[in-house]
Formats: sequence, structure tokens, C-alpha cells
Amino acid sequence: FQNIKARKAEATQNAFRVVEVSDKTIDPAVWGKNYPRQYDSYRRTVDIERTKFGGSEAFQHLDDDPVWRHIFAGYAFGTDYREERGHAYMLKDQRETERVTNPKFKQPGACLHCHASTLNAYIDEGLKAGAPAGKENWEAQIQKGFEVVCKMSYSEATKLVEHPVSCIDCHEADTMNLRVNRPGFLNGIRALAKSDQPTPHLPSIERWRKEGRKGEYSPNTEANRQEMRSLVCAQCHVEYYFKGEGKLVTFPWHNGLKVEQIESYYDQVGHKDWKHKESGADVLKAQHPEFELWSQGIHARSGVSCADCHMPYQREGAIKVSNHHVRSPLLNVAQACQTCHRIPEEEIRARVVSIQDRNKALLDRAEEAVVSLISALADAMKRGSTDADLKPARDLQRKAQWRLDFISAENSMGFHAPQESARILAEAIDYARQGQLLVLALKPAAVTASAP
Amino acid sequence: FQNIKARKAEATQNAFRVVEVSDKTIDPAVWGKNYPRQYDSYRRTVDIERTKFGGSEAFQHLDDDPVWRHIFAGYAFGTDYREERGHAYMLKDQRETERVTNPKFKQPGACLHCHASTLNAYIDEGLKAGAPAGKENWEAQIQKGFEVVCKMSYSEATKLVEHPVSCIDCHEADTMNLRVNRPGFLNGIRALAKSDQPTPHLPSIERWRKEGRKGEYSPNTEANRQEMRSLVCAQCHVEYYFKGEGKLVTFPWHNGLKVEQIESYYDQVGHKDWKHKESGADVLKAQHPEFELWSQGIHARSGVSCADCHMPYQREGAIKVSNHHVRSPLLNVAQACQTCHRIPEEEIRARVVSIQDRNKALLDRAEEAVVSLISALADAMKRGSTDADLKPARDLQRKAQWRLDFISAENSMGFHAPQESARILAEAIDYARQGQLLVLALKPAAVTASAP
Amino acid sequence: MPSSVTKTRIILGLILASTLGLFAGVGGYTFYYGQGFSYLSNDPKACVNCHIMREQFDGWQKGPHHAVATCNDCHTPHDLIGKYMTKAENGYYHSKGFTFQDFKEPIMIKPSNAAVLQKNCVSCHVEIVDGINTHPGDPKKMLDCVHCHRDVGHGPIH
Ligand code: HEC
Ligand code: HEC
Ligand code: HEC
Ligand code: HEC
Ligand code: HEC
Ligand code: HEC
Ligand code: HEC
Ligand code: HEC
Ligand code: HEC
Ligand code: HEC
Ligand code: HEC
Ligand code: HEC
Ligand code: HEC
Ligand code: HEC
Ligand SMILES: [Ca+2]
Ligand SMILES: [Ca+2]
Repeated sequence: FQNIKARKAEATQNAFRVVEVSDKTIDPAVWGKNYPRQYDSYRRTVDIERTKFGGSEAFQHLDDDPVWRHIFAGYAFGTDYREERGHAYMLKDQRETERVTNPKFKQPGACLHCHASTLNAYIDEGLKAGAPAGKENWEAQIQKGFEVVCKMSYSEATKLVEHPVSCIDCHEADTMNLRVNRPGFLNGIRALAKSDQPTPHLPSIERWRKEGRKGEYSPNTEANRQEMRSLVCAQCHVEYYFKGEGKLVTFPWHNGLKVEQIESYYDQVGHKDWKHKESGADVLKAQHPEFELWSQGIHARSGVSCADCHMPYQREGAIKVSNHHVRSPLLNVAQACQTCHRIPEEEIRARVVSIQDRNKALLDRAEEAVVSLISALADAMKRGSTDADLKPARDLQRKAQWRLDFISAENSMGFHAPQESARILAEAIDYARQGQLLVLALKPAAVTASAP
Repeated sequence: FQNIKARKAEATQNAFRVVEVSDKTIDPAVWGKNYPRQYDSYRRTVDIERTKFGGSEAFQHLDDDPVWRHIFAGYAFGTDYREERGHAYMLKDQRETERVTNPKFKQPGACLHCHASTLNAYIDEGLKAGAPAGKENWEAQIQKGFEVVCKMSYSEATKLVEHPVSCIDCHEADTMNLRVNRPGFLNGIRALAKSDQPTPHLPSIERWRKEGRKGEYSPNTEANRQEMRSLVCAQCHVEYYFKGEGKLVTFPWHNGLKVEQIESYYDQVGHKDWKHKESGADVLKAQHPEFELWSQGIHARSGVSCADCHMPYQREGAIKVSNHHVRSPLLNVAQACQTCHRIPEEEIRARVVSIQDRNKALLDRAEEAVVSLISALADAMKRGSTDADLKPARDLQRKAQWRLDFISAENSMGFHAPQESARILAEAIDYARQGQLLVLALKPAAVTASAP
Repeated sequence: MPSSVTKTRIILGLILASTLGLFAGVGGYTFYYGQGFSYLSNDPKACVNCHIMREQFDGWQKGPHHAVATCNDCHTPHDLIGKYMTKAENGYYHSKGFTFQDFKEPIMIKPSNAAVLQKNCVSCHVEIVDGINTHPGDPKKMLDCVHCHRDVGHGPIH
């Protein structure tokens, strides 16, 4: 009966603070004294466990599927691209990847935006650079420091931080309310709000528009709690590029969140990530567009947030706390899914796998098409076709590869929006094959080799 | 008192019968005397109302999207292919379509399997043809009569029937329980049961297999009620072909219900629907695979039956009855969707439209690819390429066109299984473009014209 | 029809049985401390004594039946004997689960209790479902109310 008593006690107990924490407290261990349950689960992000397509074992994707060495030929990702793992590793993995350690890549401080607890580093650098002091200038300080840190060299900038994402990056210290602070995100979500793209999954943006688009859309004051449970993740789990010489981390949401809307933004600003080594095409790299893909799915539309699945409530004795062991929900189906889907665990797993297997089959198909186009272009170059000849086919490679990579770099293997992922891959296939047709139409006889 | 109530509820059919109806009663008006509510809604299937992609206005698809005259070139469907409408019209529309009236098509009695209340016609013809009498030989009589009727000429056979699908085609007269009787379906579902393809949405088949596959799987005795609420529809809303000289209506489920599994069956038996007039390819025609596509979707997996959405319960004064006005659920969202999805009607519509719009965009893309391949083949033939040259590309047309038509002929514009539909269309695009590459590789210079 | 005397005997016996059920689960102290006797009442609070039932209670309060049906109306048979038998059995699981915290969350209804539930739906709604062949209790022929009316008890789940 001890524990029935204990449980009655717990029921009436709420976390009271043993130490003071403030916006300046970076070390999660200190916060942990006040919130031991959240802290304990937070620390478990070091755990390593694999799932069929995801999980937290940092295997080398380039060995897993060597085709990608071709697709990334001439780019940093062609040297080292691993499966991502838990939050605890984000800083270490960035510091150690060959994409950083290999001097020829000269990475900027911008990289840290999403790999460390940078909030206070931004504020300190901002103040140093002359941003006005005082809480009311909080964002001005962040934005200023952000500009300073982005253009630093990575080796210099990384000295300014010591922790992976920490409590302070998602929470406001006094109230523990969720709070977003990443400048790349704040600027990106405002650009999205300014556009006319419907956002049924982000009602606060549609409200802000209806109420006359006054000033700037500000998530921390306008978004409701359920939206914030996704927006804190959208500070990092998104597509981005480094804008101009300042290397400013920029989220390309100005025309909307869909794959072709992001592409149209890149085309407008004339952005390319690199010139493809084998085909000579100006191509784009997609990075972890979880937020963007989720936005197109039925869960987002139904108001289901990232945290609902990746940080589900977990009973700790009498009270329920958010599980800060952020990971694949497939490692935790009961809490992550069954609260909403009252069906057996095996059935839930089977549904996910059938969605992911379909997506994987299309992904392989699209890979094959894109690689065939790359070889076709390479052959044509060898045979001396001119840039003018090849321009139309290279443009198609850019379109096709962007779509293929968008779904490949997205980390749910299509789950976050199954139909949309399939649509995107279908377009990737179509553009790649059309590109092959253009090449073949150039100097036909010689290239039949590269036909499938 | 509770018990009296309970017993009342268990009494299967308490709507007391004013007239006797039996398995021989074909005329729905007679049944209607006992079940006026169901009869009234049944008669409303004459109503005409359009939805964005469906509804019951029998417009001419070939005018709506003339591309299909090319795709169906040389086949009956190239002359007349309309949007389908309510059950009340099924016999009339069949009798009046140019696919029947135009003598050059010589349609068989087989056509009636799904367009009239044929149960008693089958039984009578069966008995005449010497099938053993007596209720215990019910199915033997049906199968025998089925063979007789299928090979008759349409004009001869159609004299044997006078009603569209009627009560007796879905119900057993004494109990009013659902009952399936169409021989094409009975044979098809047994073939499926015999295969090893998982059927998570049809638990009774998996049970029959687990229990040692004794005898033949028999839906009327094995399937539970929720399954029957879909199986009665699967008597007709399925892909089929006429087997051999006997023109037996056959459901190609021997290798499973997926698009490529049906294709593999047709390849095994060497079936083609016609030789394409412009390209010379041996192609297949897909017809209304609603049951097959639904089988791949999340609703089927969740035990949601056709009747749940297309015949939802409707309050009629003190009691509720199944709405026999079978139609687009979008004309009846409140009953069809909202009991399960407690969200505003406009939001439900918006979700369907976003799924259907995505599907339509892919459908247009796949159409363009298939038509490009057809033109490429036609050009090559003009330039005198041999059948041997063209065989590989024609095989790809068969694969591509089969997939395109499967989703086009299916009537939910992708809703019944959104991701699966997109997957199928992606494959259609890939095969069609690969076919173009093969043609282009043959006699290149001359055909650049047909490149996109 | 048993005489009123034998009837009270039966009831007393059943109370004992269900009490034993709880004893079997955890022993008398839990039963007493967890306000076991109120478990035999119709008061929803009897259920919510276990904070574990809190969610369902909150849901029920928001649900359409709040005003018309209590927990027992849906979750225990409406005839006396079955009622206390069910409670004895569930009492065992519940106390055991609550004490040893060995039950799986989220809590999901067991098939046996789902059948009880279905019977109760039908018995209250016998008029409106009069026309639709409900077949309560027959797993093959039964039309599962909750398949479509998942949220009547505890509000929308999503
Ligand atoms: C409805 C549940 C659900 C929602 C909502 C959801 N996810 Fe996921 N997420 C999943 C599933 C399931 C997977 C696949 C996991 C696997 O394959 O092991 C996944 C995978 C991921 C992965 C890769 C995990 C791994 O194991 O490698 C990341 C990162 C991710 N999601 C981030 C997000 C973000 C950010 C959001 C919100 C913008 C989000 N998810 C919303 C269910 C969800
Ligand atoms: C400050 C940036 C940042 C924020 C904020 C952030 N993430 Fe992450 N997340 C990362 C990085 C970086 C990784 C990869 C770490 C690595 O591989 O070393 C990651 C990894 C993950 C993974 C993969 C874990 C695994 O086992 O593979 C999941 C799932 C995930 N995050 C979900 C979320 C969710 C949900 C949120 C919001 C509640 C969130 N993240 C907030 C940066 C962030
Ligand atoms: C806008 C946020 C953001 C920025 C900026 C960012 N990352 Fe990441 N990074 C993530 C997230 C989220 C993940 C986990 C998901 C994934 O791996 O796809 C990740 C994963 C990684 C990983 C582990 C998986 C892998 O790719 O091997 C490495 C290494 C990495 N990032 C390095 C970098 C480097 C180097 C830069 C700068 C050039 C950078 N990141 C910039 C958000 C970011
Ligand atoms: C990647 C983002 C992220 C990080 C980092 C993070 N949290 Fe949270 N935390 C959340 C989210 C999301 C919630 C749910 C908030 C809500 O529902 O309003 C939450 C909720 C909480 C709550 C409220 C009670 C609960 O469990 O729901 C506490 C307390 C908390 N976190 C403490 C911490 C502490 C301590 C740390 C650092 C050790 C931390 N969090 C780090 C995202 C984060
Ligand atoms: C907070 C509630 C909630 C959570 C948590 C949740 N879902 Fe869902 N899920 C929904 C809703 C709402 C829908 C949309 C359909 C509907 O309205 O019922 C849905 C739809 C689905 C679908 C069908 C749509 C599709 O994309 O194919 C699948 C599969 C699914 N969920 C799986 C999962 C899995 C796996 C998890 C856990 C990783 C999960 N869900 C977590 C609420 C949730
Ligand atoms: C979850 C609900 C749902 C289920 C289950 C379902 N359908 Fe549908 N069905 C729809 C919707 C929505 C449409 C699209 C209607 C439209 O576009 O107007 C549709 C369209 C159709 C159409 C074309 C209707 C028209 O207006 O032209 C037919 C025929 C059809 N379904 C038959 C079936 C059959 C047969 C089954 C079972 C094998 C089935 N459906 C299962 C929802 C459903
Ligand atoms: C005996 C064959 C047969 C059976 C059984 C059958 N259908 Fe049909 N159904 C048809 C035919 C034929 C049409 C087209 C009629 C026409 O266009 O003239 C049709 C049309 C429809 C339509 C389109 C209505 C419209 O307005 O466009 C829907 C929806 C539909 N059926 C659903 C169902 C459902 C659900 C079931 C089972 C409860 C079912 N059908 C049973 C043969 C059948
Ligand atoms: C296996 C069942 C089945 C058989 C056999 C069948 N039909 Fe149908 N038919 C349907 C269904 C279901 C529909 C409604 C769905 C649709 O139109 O796609 C339909 C619709 C039609 C329509 C109206 C829409 C249109 O296509 O113009 C015509 C006309 C028609 N069928 C003629 C025929 C003819 C002629 C034959 C024989 C060659 C035939 N049917 C054989 C089931 C069948
Ligand atoms: C296309 C198939 C089909 C046809 C034709 C059909 N029904 Fe039904 N009927 C159903 C389905 C499906 C149900 C639901 C049965 C269940 O839930 O077990 C049903 C249910 C019923 C019920 C039980 C009460 C109810 O409403 O659910 C009655 C009575 C009934 N139908 C009468 C008729 C009458 C009278 C006719 C002819 C005028 C008819 N049916 C024609 C499919 C059909
Ligand atoms: C008898 C219950 C039931 C009915 C009726 C029903 N649904 Fe669903 N629906 C579900 C279930 C169960 C899921 C799977 C996700 C989940 O578990 O919540 C789902 C999933 C969905 C999804 C997400 C999956 C996908 O395919 O994208 C959509 C959209 C949807 N339903 C729309 C509809 C529409 C529109 C109707 C009416 C035409 C309808 N539903 C009728 C139970 C139902
Ligand atoms: C002693 C604490 C306690 C009390 C009092 C209690 N419950 Fe429970 N209940 C539980 C626990 C623990 C579980 C989970 C048991 C399991 O899943 O094995 C549970 C599970 C259930 C379930 C779902 C699982 C099943 O067995 O079907 C239902 C329904 C239920 N309770 C209803 C009730 C009702 C109605 C009452 C009041 C008459 C009640 N409970 C009183 C602790 C309690
Ligand atoms: C003790 C009697 C009782 C029991 C048991 C009961 N109900 Fe009810 N139910 C009612 C009454 C009385 C109403 C009318 C309440 C109102 O209209 O506000 C009602 C209303 C409803 C409604 C209409 C309100 C809504 O949610 O749309 C539905 C549906 C319903 N019940 C289904 C069920 C189902 C399913 C069950 C079993 C899981 C059930 N009922 C159990 C008495 C009961
Ligand atoms: C296949 C889905 C389905 C099943 C199964 C089902 N219902 Fe319903 N029920 C409905 C629909 C749809 C309505 C709404 C009818 C209307 O609004 O005209 C409804 C209406 C009701 C109502 C009246 C609601 C109101 O607003 O007054 C009650 C009570 C009810 N059902 C009880 C039950 C019971 C009890 C069972 C089990 C025997 C059951 N239902 C099974 C779909 C279903
Ligand atoms: C109107 C009928 C009704 C009433 C009143 C009702 N429930 Fe329920 N209960 C349900 C239904 C329906 C379910 C879901 C069963 C299922 O999912 O199949 C359920 C499920 C449960 C579960 C299991 C959790 C789950 O989702 O499966 C528990 C525990 C529970 N109820 C407890 C209670 C308690 C405690 C009360 C009183 C506060 C109560 N119920 C009142 C109808 C009711
Ligand atoms: Ca991972
Ligand atoms: Ca129609």
C-alpha cells in the first residue's frame, strides 16, 4: 500500500523550484534540479536504437546506398552523410563530420544555428556589436549576434558554444512556456506569413492575415500552444540555405512551404548549392524538410504537433510529463500513437511500414532516373556537347534532383505526408526521364547506352 | 423490462412484413411495402448532382478530356465513355451506350452480371440447363446459369432481365442479412483466398487460411457483418475480364489485388483487351477497381466499409436506417463522414479536395507521358520500324497505360487510397518515359519531334 | 422470480464476491484505502478515486452522455448479477493494475468489456437502432456501435 499512498501524494505535488533558473542559465543540469523528470529523459537522447528506416544509429548513408556519391558528386555531402541521431550528439557530430573537418569546405559559424544552444552566444555577441541592451530589445540583440556569428569561421564560432540544444532554446525560464528564438526561423515564418499561401495547419498565421497583417507576425505572441509544440522544432528541422556573403541562415519560405514553391524562391534569387561535378548542372541540396513536409500532411491539418508524436506525455507516477527523449515514435508506439489510435501496436507498426515501404520503392525508382540523367549528361559532355546544348537537360536535372533529395533528406521516409511524398517523387521521375530524352535527342546513336 | 427491450433489439427484423417476400421476389416495389424507408431512398438513385470530380451527371469523358480518344484508339471505350451515375440507371445506360448499340462491338450477355438484377435469371437458366434443383444447390444453379447467360448475345440476354440491382442482389429475403451471389465475385474472392497475399482488411480470409484452408472460402458463411458491408459492393465495383470463348466474367485476383499483381495474372494467361490502333501495342483496359484500390487504403485497414460512407445511417423519425440512395459521400458529408470525423464539414471537403487535386495533377502528368509514348511509337511505325524493334517499347506502353487507366477508371480520384494511387501513377510515368527513350534510341534524329 | 429475502442474500453474496475480487487483487487495505466500497456505487467518483480514471472522467464530463449516463450505465451489465460479477472481475484487474502499476497505457478496453458496453448502448437506444439488426453479443453479426460512435463516452479522441 506504500505506493498507493505515494501515488496520492504525487497527485497533489507540483514541481517546486529548488534552484533559480533564468534566461542566462544554459547548463541543462541546473534546470534539471527543478525538473528532474524532464532532465532525465532529455539525457536519454544519447541512446542508440535503430528502426527499419530511421532510428539513432549514425550509419553512413553513402555506403548504405553508394548511388548518392554520384548524386552529390562535387559537394561536401558526397564525402560524409550519416543517419542523424539524438539531440545529445548534435554538436559533437557537427564538429566531427568531414563536411566540417575537411578544410576545403570552409564552413561558417552559420552552421551552429541548429547544432548548439546558441541563444546566449547570439545575445552576447549582439550586445558586443552594439545592439541596445534591455529585455525589450531581446530580438534586436539576437539578430545582431546572429549576423556576427554566421559569418565567423566555424572553428572560431564553435568556441562560443558548449551545449547541444538545451532547455533555454525551447523554454522561457520564468514560465517554462515554449518560446522560439532562432533568427533564421523568426525571419522565415514572417516571410511565410507575408505570402498568400494558405496555412490551415497554422491558424495563428491565417488569423494574423485576416486581422490586417499588422506589423510583423510574431509566433511567441500569436501562436497557440499546440502550434508552439511544432514551431519550436521548426527552428531547425527545416530546409535552409546560407544567404550571400554574410552566410545568413535563411529559410526559403517566401513563396510557401511546398517543394515547388521553395524551388521557385531559389530560382528567383538565382541560388545554387553547387555545380554538379559529373553533369555540370547547377543543383540544389535539400536538408531535413520535416516541418515543410509535415505541413502538407493530414496530421498537421488535424492539429497533431511534432511533440505529440516525438515527445508524448508519459506517466511518471501520478503526473504526466513530456518525454524529452526525442526520438523515433516507432520506439515508443504506445505513448506516441495509441493515445490517438486505439489499435494494437503491431497494427500501428504495420501501417507505418506499409507507408514507408511504398515510399522507399518510389525513392529507389527516382534515384535510378536521376542517376541515368546524370550519366547521360556526362556522356554528352564527353562527346563535346556545348553548354547551350545541355542547358535544358541540366535544368531538368536540377528540378528532378531537388525533388528526389527533398524526400530523401526528409527523415520520415514519407510518413509525415505519404501522398505528397509520392507526388514529389513522381515529378522527380518525370523530369529526370524528360531530361534523358532531351540528351538522347541531341546526339542519339552514340548514347543509347544510357537508356534504361 | 430491460430484458424485454433487449430481446426486441435482437429480433432480427422487426419491421413487420405487410407482404411476403422470397428469394424469388425481384421487384423492389414489393419489398418496398415491407421496408418503405429503404425503398424510398433506393429510388432516389435517379437524382442527378455533380461534385468536383464525381457525382451523377453522365457527362462524356471523351469530350471532357479528348486525350482519351488516343489512349482508347481502336477500342469500344474510344467511342463512348461517360461518368457513371446512380444505380437506377445501370440497365438503361448499358443498353444505350454506343459500346453496346454499335453492332461492331458484339457485346455478350456477360455484360449483365453487374447491370441488372440477374440472380433469378441465372437460377432459372441454370435449372433449365439441368442444374440440380433444391435450395442446397443454390450456387450450382447460379454458376450453371451464369455460364449460359455469359455466352449469349447481349440483345438475347438482356431480355431475361428487367430491373437494375435490386434488394435480392444484396439481401437474403427471410433474414434481410447481406448475401453475395454474383458468380464472378464468388470465384474471384476464392482465388484471392487461395493466394498467399495478406488481406488485413478481410480478416475472415486470413482466418480461413489459418484454419487450414478447408474446402472453398465462402463469404456468406465466413465473413463478418462489417466485411459484408463491402463485399456486396465488390460483386461489381471491381476490375474484370471476359475469359475465353465462354465470355465468363472473371475477376483477376489470383495473385492479389494490387495493380502489379493483377497485371502479372493477365501476363500469365496472355490476356490483352485490344491491339492499340495507333501504336500496335497489346494493351489492357482497367474498369472501376474501387474494391481493389480501397483495399490498399487506410480506411479498409481500419475496417471502414463501402456502406459506411456510401450508405450511411440516416435518422428517419424514431429509428435510423441505411441510406439506400447510394451516391457520392460528398453530397452527404454529415452522415457519411462526420460521425467518425468530428470536424467541420468545410474542413472535411477541403481535405478530400486536396487529396483529389494532387491525384488529378499526377493523372494529367501520366496521361501526357503515355500519349507521348503512343505518338512516338506511331511515328516509328510510319518510319518503318519492325515489330521486333518496337516490342520492348510496346510492352512498356502496356505497363504504363494499365497503371494510368487503373487510377483513371477508378472512381474516387485517388481518395480510396491516396498514396497508393500516387505510387501507381508514378510508375505509369516512369514506364511511359522509358518507352519513349527506347523508341528514340531506335531511329533518333527523326523523332525528336515526339520528345516532350 | 426469487423472493426478496433470497434476493438480498444474493446481493450480499455478490458484494462479498466482488470485495473478494478486490482482496484477491491487493488485499483489504487497498480496498479500504482506495475507497473500495464506493466502487460498488453508481457514483462516477467511485471510478475517479483512481486518478488513473481521471482522463475518462474528464472526457465523460465533456461527452454527450454526461447528463444521461454514468460509468456503470455503460460499463457494467444492467442486470444485478452480471453487474456485480463484472465489478468483481474488473475490481480485481483495476486494483491490481493500480497497485502494481503493471497495466499498459494508454488503457484500452478489453473485448469482454466492449461486449458489455455494446449491450448497454443497445439497451438504451433500442428504439433508434430497432431497424438495423444490431445482434448484440454475436461477434460475427454484431454491428459495433463504437466503430462509428467512438467518442460518445469520452469525447473525441483526437
Ligand atoms: C503523427 C506522428 C508524427 C508527427 C506529428 C511528426 N512525426 Fe516525425 N516521425 C514520425 C514517424 C512515424 C517517423 C518515422 C520514424 C522511423 O522511421 O523510425 C518520424 C520520423 C521523424 C524524424 C526522423 C527520426 C529518426 O528516427 O530518424 C524526424 C527528425 C522527425 N520525424 C521530425 C519531426 C518534426 C520536426 C515534426 C513536426 C514538424 C514531426 N516529426 C512530426 C511521426 C510523426
Ligand atoms: C536547435 C536545433 C534543434 C531543435 C530546436 C530541435 N532539433 Fe531535433 N535535431 C536537431 C539536430 C541537429 C539533430 C541531429 C543530431 C545528430 O544527428 O547529431 C536532431 C535530431 C532529431 C531527431 C532524430 C533522433 C534520432 O534518434 O534519429 C528527432 C526525432 C528530432 N530531432 C525531433 C525534434 C523535435 C520533435 C523537436 C521539437 C520538439 C526538435 N527535434 C527540436 C536539431 C534540433
Ligand atoms: C536550419 C538548421 C540547421 C543548420 C543551419 C545546419 N544543420 Fe545540420 N542538422 C540539422 C538537423 C535538423 C539535423 C538532423 C536531421 C538530418 O540529419 O537530416 C542535422 C544533422 C546534421 C548532421 C548529422 C547527419 C549528417 O548529415 O551526417 C551533421 C553532420 C550536420 N547536420 C552538420 C551540419 C553542418 C556542417 C552545417 C553547416 C554547413 C549544418 N549542419 C547546418 C539542422 C541544421
Ligand atoms: C527541443 C525542444 C525542447 C527542449 C530542448 C526542452 N524542452 Fe521541455 N518541453 C518541450 C515541449 C515541446 C514541451 C511541451 C510543452 C507544452 O505542451 O506546452 C515541453 C515541456 C516541458 C515542461 C512542462 C511539463 C511537461 O513535461 O510537459 C517542463 C517542466 C520542461 N519541458 C522542462 C525542460 C527541461 C528541464 C529541459 C532541459 C533539460 C527541457 N525542457 C528541454 C520542448 C523542449
Ligand atoms: C494527437 C493525435 C494523434 C497522434 C498522437 C497520432 N495520430 Fe495518426 N492520425 C490522427 C488524425 C486526427 C488523423 C487523420 C484521420 C482522422 O481524422 O482520423 C490520423 C491519421 C493517421 C493515419 C492515416 C493517414 C496517413 O497518413 O496515412 C496513419 C497511418 C496514422 N495516423 C498513424 C499514426 C502513427 C504511426 C502515429 C504515431 C507515430 C500517430 N498516427 C499519432 C491523430 C493522431
Ligand atoms: C472512407 C469513406 C469511403 C469508403 C470506405 C469508400 N468510399 Fe467510395 N468514395 C468516397 C469518396 C469521398 C469518393 C469521392 C466522391 C466524389 O468525388 O464526389 C468516393 C467515390 C466513389 C465512387 C464514385 C462516386 C461518384 O460520385 O462518381 C464509387 C463508385 C465508389 N466510391 C465506390 C466505393 C466502393 C465500392 C467502396 C468499397 C469497396 C468504397 N467506395 C469505399 C468515400 C469512400
Ligand atoms: C449489381 C452490380 C452492383 C452492385 C452490387 C453495386 N453497384 Fe454500385 N454501381 C453499379 C453500376 C453498374 C453503376 C453505374 C450505373 C450507371 O452509371 O448507369 C454503379 C454506380 C455506383 C456509384 C456511383 C453513383 C453516382 O452517383 O455516380 C456508387 C457511389 C456506387 N455504385 C456504390 C456502390 C456501393 C457502395 C455498393 C454496395 C453497397 C454498390 N455500389 C453495389 C453496379 C453495382
Ligand atoms: C464486374 C462488373 C461489371 C461488368 C461485368 C460490366 N460493368 Fe459496366 N459498370 C460497372 C460498374 C461498377 C460501373 C460504374 C463505375 C464506372 O462507371 O466506372 C459500370 C458502368 C458502366 C457504364 C456507365 C459509365 C460508362 O462507362 O459509360 C456503362 C455504359 C457500362 N458500364 C457498360 C457495360 C458494358 C457494355 C459491359 C460489358 C462489356 C459492362 N458494363 C460490364 C460494372 C460492370
Ligand atoms: C447494393 C446493395 C443493396 C441493395 C440493392 C439493397 N440494399 Fe438494403 N442494405 C444494404 C446494406 C449494405 C445494408 C446494411 C446492412 C448491415 O449493416 O448489415 C442494408 C440494409 C438494409 C436493411 C436493414 C436496416 C437498415 O436500414 O440498415 C433493410 C431493411 C434493407 N436494407 C432493405 C432493402 C430493400 C427493401 C431494398 C430494395 C428496395 C434494398 N435493401 C436494396 C445494401 C443493399
Ligand atoms: C466508420 C468510421 C469512418 C468513416 C465513416 C470515415 N472515416 Fe475517414 N478515417 C477513419 C479512420 C479510422 C481513419 C484512419 C486514421 C485513424 O485511425 O484515425 C480515417 C482516415 C481518414 C483520412 C486520412 C487518411 C487519408 O486517406 O488521407 C481522411 C482524409 C479521411 N479519413 C476522410 C474521410 C472522409 C472524407 C469520409 C467520408 C466520405 C470518411 N473519412 C469517413 C474512419 C472513418
Ligand atoms: C482501484 C482503482 C480503480 C478504480 C476504483 C476504477 N478503475 Fe477502471 N481501471 C483501473 C486500472 C489500473 C485499469 C487498467 C487495467 C488494465 O488495463 O489491466 C482500469 C481499466 C478500466 C477499463 C478499461 C480496461 C478494461 O478492463 O476493459 C474500464 C472500461 C474501466 N477501468 C472502467 C472503470 C469504471 C466504470 C470504474 C467505476 C465503476 C472504474 N474503472 C474504477 C483502475 C481503477
Ligand atoms: C443509460 C442509457 C444510455 C446508455 C448506456 C448509452 N446511451 Fe447514448 N444516449 C442516451 C440518451 C438519453 C441520449 C440523449 C442525450 C442528448 O441528446 O443529449 C443519448 C445520446 C446518444 C447519441 C447522440 C449524441 C451524439 O453523441 O451525437 C449517440 C450517438 C449515442 N447516444 C450513442 C450511444 C452509444 C454508442 C452507446 C454505447 C457506447 C450509448 N449511447 C450508451 C442514453 C444512453
Ligand atoms: C456504420 C456507422 C454506424 C454504426 C456502426 C452505428 N451508428 Fe449510430 N449513427 C450513425 C450515423 C451516420 C448517425 C447519424 C444519422 C443522422 O444524423 O441522420 C447515427 C445516429 C445514431 C443515433 C442518433 C444520434 C442523434 O444525433 O440523435 C444514436 C442514438 C445511435 N446512432 C446509436 C447507435 C448504436 C447504439 C449503435 C450500435 C448498435 C450504432 N449507433 C451503430 C452511424 C453508425
Ligand atoms: C455513454 C457511454 C459511456 C459512459 C457514460 C462512460 N464510458 Fe467509458 N467508454 C465508453 C466507450 C464508447 C469507450 C471506448 C471503447 C472502445 O474504444 O471500444 C469507453 C472506454 C473507457 C475506458 C478504456 C479506455 C479506452 O479508450 O478504451 C475507460 C477506462 C473508461 N471508459 C472509463 C469510464 C469511466 C471512469 C466513466 C465514468 C466517468 C465512463 N467510462 C463513462 C463509453 C462510456
Ligand atoms: Ca535518425
Ligand atoms: Ca459518378
